Amino acid sequence: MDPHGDLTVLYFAWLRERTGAAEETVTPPASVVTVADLIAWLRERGPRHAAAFADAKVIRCAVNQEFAAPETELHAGDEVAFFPPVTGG
Amino acid sequence: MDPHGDLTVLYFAWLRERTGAAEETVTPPASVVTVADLIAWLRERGPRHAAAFADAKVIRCAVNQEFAAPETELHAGDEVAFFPPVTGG
Amino acid sequence: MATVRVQTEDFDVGAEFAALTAGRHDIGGLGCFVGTVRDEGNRLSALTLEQYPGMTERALARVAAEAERRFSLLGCTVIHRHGRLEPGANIVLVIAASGHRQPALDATHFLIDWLKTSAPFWKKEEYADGTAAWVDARKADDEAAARWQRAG
Amino acid sequence: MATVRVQTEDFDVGAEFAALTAGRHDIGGLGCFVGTVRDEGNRLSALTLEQYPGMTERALARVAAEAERRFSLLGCTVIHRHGRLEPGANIVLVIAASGHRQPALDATHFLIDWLKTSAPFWKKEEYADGTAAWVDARKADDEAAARWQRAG
Repeated sequence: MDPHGDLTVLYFAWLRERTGAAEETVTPPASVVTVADLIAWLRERGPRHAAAFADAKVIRCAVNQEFAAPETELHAGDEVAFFPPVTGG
Repeated sequence: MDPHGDLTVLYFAWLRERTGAAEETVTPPASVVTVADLIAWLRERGPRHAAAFADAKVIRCAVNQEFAAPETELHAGDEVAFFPPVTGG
Repeated sequence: MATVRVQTEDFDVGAEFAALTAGRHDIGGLGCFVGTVRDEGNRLSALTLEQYPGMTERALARVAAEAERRFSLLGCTVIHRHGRLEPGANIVLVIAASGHRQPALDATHFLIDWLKTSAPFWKKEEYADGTAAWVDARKADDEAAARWQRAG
Repeated sequence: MATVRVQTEDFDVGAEFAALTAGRHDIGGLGCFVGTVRDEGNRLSALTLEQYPGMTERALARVAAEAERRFSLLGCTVIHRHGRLEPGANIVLVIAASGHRQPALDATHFLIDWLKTSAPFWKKEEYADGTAAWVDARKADDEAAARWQRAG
């Protein structure tokens, strides 16, 4: 990713409660290319983020409001959202 | 059937239109035992009844407001209804 | 205990939902079907539904009770109009209430299939050209209802 | 063109039926589902639904359009509430209008299965004893939605 690019990261449900943030703007290093890379990097931000992302299997992601996979590539300016499996209806 | 027993006969939809009657009270002979017997006897009442019962396959029957079969036995005082296949909903 | 009515007057879908759910906290899902008088290309001027007074309401009450038992419903409403109805008018309303969505949807399907094939009503169509004809029972409706007999 | 809304306010089932059918004579059947907050044995004090502003409404609009296309609907309404809801409150409304009953019922089933499994909402339950917990996604719901992918 562009080493000077910002990402807007959103958290919903218990990910919001565990990280303590509904939204944050982050500037990851160029080595962060995919959603999986971003998760690995966010885990290092502190114990709350580490706890929030402890079980990656139960975390879903959307990039620019579309459901995304761990392999989805990120670009500067993207809105990246993390949340548990949905429970609507 | 009791040779002095009356039956109330009801007609619905095009059976009502063809017979020209919504309801009639009839006193069939003792030889009329079942619904099928009654249909055969009613056919002889005149050309309108003959026309109404011309195609017995498309005629349904209820006895005392329960769906009935050609073999269903009749008793004095029964309410016997004839109608085409239903089209509700 | 199901609510069943055969009437000439229109029904109010919102009021029937409200009546079925009032004060209840055990319902999780309500399935519903509303049948209306459909006109294709201004062909139809009206539909007249004839009922069998007495038998029709009894038959509806019996199948509503069967649906409540079979799908463990928490409540059920079946209202069927008769008389002369113009295009766009409501004909029939089914609501089935359950703790979860699947029984509510299944019961709704079961009830409307039954109404189409077994409820004592007869439909006569009046056309824009002044003619009229009784509607034939549809084989497809019989087959849809037969599915429930096999499944039962 | 489907009507889709994500809102905190309650919805009026009767008004939504009226809006969908107003002036139309081509509709023969309307399928409907209403989901409500269910409480078993006074255990629950409230349910809070969190949405993803923007994404949620877009996702709902997309699936409503897909249902309209897939089932050749004549119209479709999807309303989903968010925020804090007490037992008995309405959560979600689906209405699907068609010329005939089968597509209307199928589309209703399709839409509520999708909403249960794929709509960006998260439910938190508050209990009478003062505790609270996020609701886990249910495997049964995923399987119900998967049926539509196989059928597609």
